[in-house]
Amino acid sequence: MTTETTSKKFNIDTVEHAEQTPEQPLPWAELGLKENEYDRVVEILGRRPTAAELAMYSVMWSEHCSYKSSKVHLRQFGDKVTEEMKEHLLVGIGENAGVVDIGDGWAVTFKVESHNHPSFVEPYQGAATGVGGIVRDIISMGARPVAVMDPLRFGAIDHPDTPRLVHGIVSGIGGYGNSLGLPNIGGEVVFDSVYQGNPLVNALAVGVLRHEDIRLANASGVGNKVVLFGARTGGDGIGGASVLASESFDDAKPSKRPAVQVGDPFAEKVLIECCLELFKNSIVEGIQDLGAAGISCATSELASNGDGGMHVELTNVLLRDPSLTPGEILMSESQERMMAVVTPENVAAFEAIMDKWNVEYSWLGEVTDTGRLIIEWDGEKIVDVDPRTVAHDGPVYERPYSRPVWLDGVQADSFSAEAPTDLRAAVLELMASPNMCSKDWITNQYDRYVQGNTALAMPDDAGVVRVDEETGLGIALSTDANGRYSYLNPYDGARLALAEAYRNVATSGAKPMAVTDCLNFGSPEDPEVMWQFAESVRGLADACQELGVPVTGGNVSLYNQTGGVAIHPTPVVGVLGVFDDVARRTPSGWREDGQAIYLLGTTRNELDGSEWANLRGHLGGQPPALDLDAEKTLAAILVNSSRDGMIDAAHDLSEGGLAAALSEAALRFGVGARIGIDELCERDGIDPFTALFSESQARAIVSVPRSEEVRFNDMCTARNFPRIRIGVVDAENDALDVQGHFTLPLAELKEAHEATLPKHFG
Amino acid sequence: MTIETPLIGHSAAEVVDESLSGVRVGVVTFPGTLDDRDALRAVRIAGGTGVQLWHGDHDLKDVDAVIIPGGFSYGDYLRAGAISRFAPLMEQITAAASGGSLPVLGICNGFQVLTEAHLLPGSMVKNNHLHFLCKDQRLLVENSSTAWTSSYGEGSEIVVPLKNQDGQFVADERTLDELEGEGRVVFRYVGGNPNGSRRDIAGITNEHGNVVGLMPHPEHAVEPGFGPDSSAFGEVEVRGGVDGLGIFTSVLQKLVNK
Amino acid sequence: MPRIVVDVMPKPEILDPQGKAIAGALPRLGFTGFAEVRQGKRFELTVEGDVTEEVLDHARNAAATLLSNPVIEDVTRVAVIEDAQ
Amino acid sequence: MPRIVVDVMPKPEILDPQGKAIAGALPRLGFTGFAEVRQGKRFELTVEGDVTEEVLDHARNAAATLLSNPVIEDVTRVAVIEDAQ
Ligand SMILES: Nc1ncnc2c1ncn2[C@@H]1O[C@H](COP(=O)(O)OP(=O)(O)O)[C@@H](O)[C@H]1O
Ligand SMILES: [Mg+2]
Repeated sequence: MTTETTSKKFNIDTVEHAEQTPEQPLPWAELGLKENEYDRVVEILGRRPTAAELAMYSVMWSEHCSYKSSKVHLRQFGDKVTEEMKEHLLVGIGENAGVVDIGDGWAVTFKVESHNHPSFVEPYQGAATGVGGIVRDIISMGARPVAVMDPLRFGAIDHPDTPRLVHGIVSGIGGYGNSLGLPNIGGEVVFDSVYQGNPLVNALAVGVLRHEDIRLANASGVGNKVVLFGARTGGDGIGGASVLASESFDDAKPSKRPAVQVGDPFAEKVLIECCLELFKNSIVEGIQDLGAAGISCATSELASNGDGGMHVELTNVLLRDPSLTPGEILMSESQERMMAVVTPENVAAFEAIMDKWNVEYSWLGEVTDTGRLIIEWDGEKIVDVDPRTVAHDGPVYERPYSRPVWLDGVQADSFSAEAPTDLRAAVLELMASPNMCSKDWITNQYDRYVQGNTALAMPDDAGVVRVDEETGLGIALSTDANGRYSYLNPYDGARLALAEAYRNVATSGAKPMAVTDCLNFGSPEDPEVMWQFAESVRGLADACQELGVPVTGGNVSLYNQTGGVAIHPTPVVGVLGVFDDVARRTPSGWREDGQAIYLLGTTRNELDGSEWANLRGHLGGQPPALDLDAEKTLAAILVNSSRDGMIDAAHDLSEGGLAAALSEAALRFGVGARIGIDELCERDGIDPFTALFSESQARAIVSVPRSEEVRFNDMCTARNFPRIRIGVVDAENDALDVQGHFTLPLAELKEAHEATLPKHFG
Repeated sequence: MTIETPLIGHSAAEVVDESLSGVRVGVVTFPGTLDDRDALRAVRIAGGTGVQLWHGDHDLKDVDAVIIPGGFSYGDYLRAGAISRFAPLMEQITAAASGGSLPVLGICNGFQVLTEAHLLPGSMVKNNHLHFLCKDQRLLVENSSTAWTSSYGEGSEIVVPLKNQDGQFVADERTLDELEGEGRVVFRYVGGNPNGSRRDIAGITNEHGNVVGLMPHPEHAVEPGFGPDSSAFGEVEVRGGVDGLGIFTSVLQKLVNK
Repeated sequence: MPRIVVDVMPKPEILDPQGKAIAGALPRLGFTGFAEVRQGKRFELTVEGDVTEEVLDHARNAAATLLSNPVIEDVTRVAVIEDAQ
Repeated sequence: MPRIVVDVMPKPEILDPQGKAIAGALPRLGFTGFAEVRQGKRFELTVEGDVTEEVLDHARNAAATLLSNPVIEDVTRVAVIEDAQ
């Protein structure tokens, strides 16, 4: 290799040099590009890329950044949106996060993202930086983050590697989120051996803003300044040895590149406050967080969403590791950084705010109208591209997909084990099982109080946060997924996930408004996985349309597989609901002696894919049937009865069916109940075991004050929705008494419910 | 100019005593402070006027009392409170508080800052179970003659949230004996020690009774609907516990009567 | 009783937020002259009885597995200190 | 560049929860022979230029005031390490 640039630290591969040396081999394969993708880069540029350009295209055209395998399917989320669904959407799919109008000039932005693989390698830091990344997405919309949630999936609870992951991931989520002052208001914990080598760490963040504060990631206004601020840039995320060999040091080897990223929650907390101060004083024109693909992503996205051009001097980037090459600086995924566009008049004000918060910044360049993203290294041009070709024109694949041949066999294999004779023991077993046990050991490691606006959190059905202290206007959020249902039927599984999150939000009393999702799947190169993915997206998009709630953003995580074995398809769905006043939120447990307990909905014999079948080691058949009209009616009943003060408690039925719902509602405040299920069995033509363990959808239990019973019944009748009085709250007897079948003292139930996690991880 | 989100300063929550609004209570914000808005809200609900103070300033803005709120100032890096105690504003606070005049309350991280600044004895180390723990905690108010506890009857109990990772109070035996002997243990954990704190101590005061530090968070138990599910004073609505309010009314009443 | 000391430091290429915060605080307190600060851990293992090769081996293995996280930290020293305290 | 190392250990009379947890874990992992474990901190301060008396003084003072809390910790060492890396 030629080394004529003796005065420089690196063999800078300039654009000029690239033009002169068309034959020079480049490590595109090592950087993850396919041959046809590399050829396309050459075609776009009309020459070979420089090392820095290659770095940019390779990271931006990766699966993670370009959504090349999923794009063709994700379009349905946009295509299947009606005008009516768009009514409350201020910003739709495509930006860092969607923004929803919740009234009174307030808006909410929320999104869920995955950090699965990094969390397997280094659980604490992987989970921590997952929270950090999603929170920066929320800030970059102009919002104050107000809460986080963490849907998690681990391998078998008794696998020797599980404690490492549980301890690391939970303390990472807590360590980062707690330090940011963001209440954790909910999530999920599921144990299943399919996630053994691929735990799922999804993180959701939600933020609040005034309509006029919405910020977008675009660089407009020729002559406006581009600034990078926050943490310094290190070798994070570049991974192992530098493959950009043509860029390596003249005389020495580059120092090592970290295998994992370490989060600095303190830096991020300061970044939040300092960005909010920038927004409040209208100091930034456009802003973008730095996540995957770092500066490559921020510059190319800002430029292509704005006036189309940007000029950057890369040596201005403040480095943590001075041995980084230009390409590495462009690829680095160092955390806690932001990029903003600032008018020349606001430069001084910007710097004053940075100084106040002691945040480092560097001016990198300015916005141009040339349509080109030009990056220089010490005055020499190392990148000269149309930013759109980097950010938006990545490859798009129509990957082949095919329905798995094994699916028919699995679907035909219905759960047929005999009903247990001892229902009391069965309920105890269920409530102590890894997926149904109390998650307190985990959620007690999260701050749910900070900010003073949390109206409901764990273990209630949805997290509820007040937005406006004057009016009580607020939001509810729930995330759900059932990998087993999706395995049995990915189309229905995705719809069921949406239905459950929707139902949870309505159970808390909020009106469901919008959706975010994180689609966790195996390898898209496996046609069977690709089929699961395609079916899930189709199902979710269809169900969103039917329920009238638009997808506002989300994330796709592929390649979650160990060897040839993929995880269950796991589309995690988050639903956002709105409250006119959070004071009327409905908790999931009853408290008043003598209130009537009603079961809403119809119970069928639906045990396939259920928690009970899972406990018996069975997975086959079809997931529970879904009736979205019934879900809508149920939601309307729950929201209206909350609004009109007809119910004091409501808990939806999902995994574990009525047995789980009754147990949880009793344990919520430690108040018992007398329940009778015989009439229900007769009405729905089922046996007591099915009544308790079936996972039929569109069901909930509510507790109704005596004075409201007539009104409540009238409302159900008017809506033609099945309900049945199944018992009364019994504050005298500290027991769940299912008459004629069993009595479970609450102390015993609580003990069984709460002991499981401490036993394995305490 | 846009409104700060979430909205602060306009809570619909009922104010306890309007006649206290003349009392100005400063709440210090360090980089990494988290519960400053919550402390300001608590002061407001109690009836006082909250004043935001910035750690880097040299001016106490004529406040009548100071709260150092919870959070992770400087990330709790090195030791909780270790870096914050050197803030310029801490000099003013130390000067005004050590003589016994300025009432100062340190909550959680604020308590840690006060011990690092030697305004209060002892220190906090990691919880004995090594985890962050968030729970509703029952406390015994053992000393109701401090600037911050006079609204409570001697020996009352309260329920307020506890949430921390480094909450285990430690001191040498002599200091502990001295604290006990002088009645300077203000709050003690009841119903089980959540973190291994020596002698179940949750909060202490200095010799003058003007400086109080405690690990649990009274500012999270001041507004119905957003507090703990229970109260030591009897049945409450869901999340209706407001047992922490007395801390804030104590200081306001004391100052207004001065 | 003899002690074995194990020093564990964050890998040089890994961000050390604590060290960074300390480095930021030092000059504010008038302590100048330092370019960088890194914060690691120091473990002192008190040995029951004599420091045999086996005990040292245990210490080395513990250092590599339990006391450090090889993804982000290096064990920089495992050594016996014999002191007269 | 020369470095100054500062070792800070929890005072013997203060319970060290992290050390205790490690001491409990060691035998479970088969690492036997240890009576006690204490976990302290090790700081490495990289010196800009030469290690003058003044810089060493700064390090000693920083160790006593910022890097340790005398109520619970002892500074057990402040020393220059010159390494050939
Ligand atoms: N990882 C987690 N983080 C925070 N909250 C959690 C987590 N896992 C479960 N929870 C909370 O525990 C409660 C019970 O969870 P789950 O049974 O999955 O609820 P549901 O069936 O209503 O969706 C919910 O409030 C949920 O938000
Ligand atoms: Mg639910």
